[in-house]
Amino acid sequence: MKAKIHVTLKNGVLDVQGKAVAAGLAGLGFPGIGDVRVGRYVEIELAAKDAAAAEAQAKQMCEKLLANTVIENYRIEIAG
Amino acid sequence: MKAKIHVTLKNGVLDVQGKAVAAGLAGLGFPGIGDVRVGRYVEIELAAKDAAAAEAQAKQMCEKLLANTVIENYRIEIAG
Amino acid sequence: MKKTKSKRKSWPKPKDMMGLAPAEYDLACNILGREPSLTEHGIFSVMWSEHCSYKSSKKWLKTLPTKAKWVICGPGENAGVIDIGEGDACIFKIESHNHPSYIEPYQGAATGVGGILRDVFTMGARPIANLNALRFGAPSHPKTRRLVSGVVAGIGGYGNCVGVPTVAGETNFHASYNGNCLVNAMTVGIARKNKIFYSAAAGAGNPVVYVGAKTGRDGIHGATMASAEFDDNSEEKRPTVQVGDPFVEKLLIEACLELMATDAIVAIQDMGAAGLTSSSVEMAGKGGLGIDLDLDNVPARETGMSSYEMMLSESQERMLIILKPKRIEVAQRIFAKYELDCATIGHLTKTGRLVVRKNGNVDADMPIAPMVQASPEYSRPWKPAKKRKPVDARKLPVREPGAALEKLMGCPDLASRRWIWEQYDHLVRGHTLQRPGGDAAVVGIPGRKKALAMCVDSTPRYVEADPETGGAQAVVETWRNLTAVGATPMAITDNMNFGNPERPAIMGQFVGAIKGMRKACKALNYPVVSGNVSLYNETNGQAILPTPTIGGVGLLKDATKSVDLALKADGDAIVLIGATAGWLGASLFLREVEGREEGAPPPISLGTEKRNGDFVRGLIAKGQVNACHDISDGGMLVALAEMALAGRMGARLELPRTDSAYLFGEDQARYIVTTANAKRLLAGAKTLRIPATVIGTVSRDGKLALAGCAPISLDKLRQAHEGWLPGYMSSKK
Amino acid sequence: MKSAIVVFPGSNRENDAADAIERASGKRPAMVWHKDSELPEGLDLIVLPGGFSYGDYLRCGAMAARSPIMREVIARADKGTAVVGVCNGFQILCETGLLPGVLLSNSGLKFICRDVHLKVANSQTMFTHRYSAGQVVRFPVAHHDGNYFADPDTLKRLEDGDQIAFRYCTPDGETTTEGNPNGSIGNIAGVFNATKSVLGLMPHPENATDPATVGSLGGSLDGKPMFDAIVDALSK
Ligand SMILES: Nc1ncnc2c1ncn2[C@@H]1O[C@H](COP(=O)(O)OP(=O)(O)O)[C@@H](O)[C@H]1O
Ligand SMILES: [Mg+2]
Repeated sequence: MKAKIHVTLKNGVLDVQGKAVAAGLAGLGFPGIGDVRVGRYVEIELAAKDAAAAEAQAKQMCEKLLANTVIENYRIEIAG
Repeated sequence: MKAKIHVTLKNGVLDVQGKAVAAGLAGLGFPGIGDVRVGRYVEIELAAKDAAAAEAQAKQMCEKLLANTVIENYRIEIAG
Repeated sequence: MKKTKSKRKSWPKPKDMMGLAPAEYDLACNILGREPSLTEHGIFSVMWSEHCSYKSSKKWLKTLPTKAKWVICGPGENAGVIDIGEGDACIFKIESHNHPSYIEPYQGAATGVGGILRDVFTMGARPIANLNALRFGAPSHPKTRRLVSGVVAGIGGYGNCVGVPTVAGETNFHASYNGNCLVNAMTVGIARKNKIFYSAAAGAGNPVVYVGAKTGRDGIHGATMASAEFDDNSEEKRPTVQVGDPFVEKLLIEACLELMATDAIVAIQDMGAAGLTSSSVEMAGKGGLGIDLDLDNVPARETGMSSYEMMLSESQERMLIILKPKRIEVAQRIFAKYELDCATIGHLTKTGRLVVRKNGNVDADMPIAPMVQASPEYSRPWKPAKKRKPVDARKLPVREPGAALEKLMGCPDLASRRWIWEQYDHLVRGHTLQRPGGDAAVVGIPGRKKALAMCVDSTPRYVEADPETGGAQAVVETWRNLTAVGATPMAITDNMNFGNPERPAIMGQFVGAIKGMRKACKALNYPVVSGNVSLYNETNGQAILPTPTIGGVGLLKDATKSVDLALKADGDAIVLIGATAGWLGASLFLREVEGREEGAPPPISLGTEKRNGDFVRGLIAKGQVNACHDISDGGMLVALAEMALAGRMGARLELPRTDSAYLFGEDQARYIVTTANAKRLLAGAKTLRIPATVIGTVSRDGKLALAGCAPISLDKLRQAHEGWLPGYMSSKK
Repeated sequence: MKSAIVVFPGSNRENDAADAIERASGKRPAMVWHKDSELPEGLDLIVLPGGFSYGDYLRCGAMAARSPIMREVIARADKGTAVVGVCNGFQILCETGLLPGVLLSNSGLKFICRDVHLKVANSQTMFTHRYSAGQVVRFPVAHHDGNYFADPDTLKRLEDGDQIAFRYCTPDGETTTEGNPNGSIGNIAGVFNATKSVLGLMPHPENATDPATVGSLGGSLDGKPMFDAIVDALSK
């Protein structure tokens, strides 16, 4: 079972990387660049027996390590 | 229009972060952790007129800045 | 080798030759008495690659002086070792990672740092400092900015994480590097003299132990890539890029040093270029033994790797150790502590053969000595460079000194490198006594009064103009930079970066540079203890400027007796030491201000160098000078401006001449010092017949005042000097 | 004073910290490897040193913060044992929640190593009582992720509780953008916990304690009063 996890900054937290990427893209001549947000994407192979168990485990992983919930949100998808 | 971009390491390229995260999760007592891969997730607001134009633009952005195509792959989704 | 009938039955297709020349393939067949298996063919091809075999350069490298009373180990081991007193040794080496850095600047540069660190700690040293010498294409070239930013980030990313300070370096720009940047990395370490580890295997039956990171399919054929010329398609050769893990390297350093403190190790060698192949062949070869490897026991990161891939993989952060058989548990305990792999993958034999087994098959079985001995050594034809005429300075237009100085101080080759060194942790470990920005970095040794000084230098435009003079000058410049901080120069490591040696003109540059280096090393009693050669630095037939990078190491017996270049006390006399004729050939002034790259480089008199340098070092040791700076790129006025900017002090100058040749000429063997007692200094110089002239006094006003010229504002000079690199890096095109 | 330095895989300024403590107290701290899940008894001071614990992969300090030894550190801190986290140690303290806020990437997205100026914001603590209020000191920084961030409520709490230790400033003591090397909110370079027994800071006072490193190209001794203050406060 595979968990696909997106970790993104909460609204209101300065996204230093996003800002730099936006500036970089504008500098390369791309027109009309709006907001840019940069986050992490983590894929984990899990030995869970079903999707629900996998999801529960992935949630714990996010809470305990993968996300800093003071500033970050996370979103989990489970793929067969 | 919004481009959602996943940038991940090519197969076979050593994923130092993924390795460290796998060890960290195992250390926290999570059982049965398999392969872990860590990548970047980028969301960009674009002023493109349609999905095809947005995709073309996002592709160029990946090639020129967002991905290091020597060692990374990228995947683009366009959302209204 | 005796001529025998060829054992070759057929030719592989050219694309399958893996870089072996037809004659070399023939030789391989004869050594084996049959055609090689795929794995054997791969092993021959990397062992005989330019990178591993030094086939074009060996003949000439042998002519370099490598001995002195204080040399413990010269070239031939992983790094050079010198005696620095009190039972301490200094171990150091430089290495190139040019081609990988051009293809993937961040990882290429990072793994370059990782590789040179391993060369040094493999011998038992605790790395205490890193240096780097960088050459990039013209600033206006579309690739340059990304290369600079990637390479600098990679060097910092690796060195900062492993906790070794990056304390000095040099950086140049020139169009000849447009298609071929140079990244040379140097590491300096310290060890106890009686605890140095070598690579020669001993004791048939002893276990061969693999430690460190797992093996993946990284950089297969990296060693042959490093010996191949580039063409426009080389960015296609992507899978050979290796990724470094400085975190694992840090653990590997600690684990190896901990193991070295026990008595478990017989021999140890890092897995560098050509990975498991070169480490096992070299260790067994040096010990006159054979080695049996069972690749099923190699810790692998990927599944289904073949023997060929495992033997050629250049995965990073791995070492090969011959252990005493009863000490395997000691190693296992230490590597487990650091969560690193530690696996017995074979043993030494008396057969003299390399045997590689996997899945119950023997994939290679080849005699080591014949392979090593028959490794080709070419005597490549070479053509001396055409002599250039000196430049007649009298025919140059008259220039306003202030404007010319401002232009020079802000030109790409002289502008401040602060943007670079601030991305390097140059302070970690807490013993950086002189930071980047001076002539040489000074790094203290824990618990000792003494310190080491270190620097890297080369002036490729001189080498191009006259290889022999340029080769000598590169050696001499490091010697001068070490001297300028008060250190006694001890020994050098060299990194020979050149174009395609199969072209006689390029080979002529190489030969000339070596000849010059040899003379300089001999005259200064300043031997070569380690080095590295990088050839085929060409793209589409366009070679780089010949670049023999020299890394110098010097000793300060008393670290408190060092000076830096900053002007300090109001009223101090400024003294120019050495003779100034006004040599503008191949100078930076000529290139940057007059737009001309021509002329013979300044001649070198090794006797004068030694005399002047020894004199200056003596002054520093006796505490007679407050600041010292050698004169190099840009000449006297540039050196003085650098001293003024560093000290935030001005100067009132009274010069015998104010023409460009006098102010910006690059005559060698010169220093500027400041002193509170000029009389004593001049008298001392006079007895030794060393030219010394008071050229002005240090002042508090923020300018350089030259009699008869408009005053030069330090603020303006600082803007030009500090502004160029950050400005260039942040601009979009 | 009995002190210990916790060494994580990837720590690299543990000896720098030990040297500074030894210079101030005459006694070398114990080095505790992260896998030793116990700290020595009777500790007065625990130091989390600079470096790249676990490679700084994922987020700086995240994995070290969750290692077993940190449970011990938190327990001791809760009982009032003094804790200092420098650079990576500060990041770890924030990740554990012993200190509020987080450290994001430097606004320039580059590693920065150079001397910076700091204004002492609270000189009434065991760590800072050898400085005067508003004093400007010079320490080096060496980090890639030192951009301090906290939400407005937390910031207010920090201000109201005198929990800000140091702020980045210009050589003249102006806490402006010009004096801010990494984009930290409010120019914050270091903070205390509510009881002032835990200090975290990005700059390296330990690298500003050795006279041999002071010269025209940089270096300072301004970190020494901090270690003297700690020894003062904790010596029985
Ligand atoms: N790539 C680099 N990394 C670190 N320091 C560098 C680098 N390039 C230049 N420097 C530093 O900048 C200063 C000036 O360099 P350089 O002009 O080559 O000195 P010199 O003329 O004395 O050889 C030196 O202190 C040198 O160590
Ligand atoms: Mg110099």
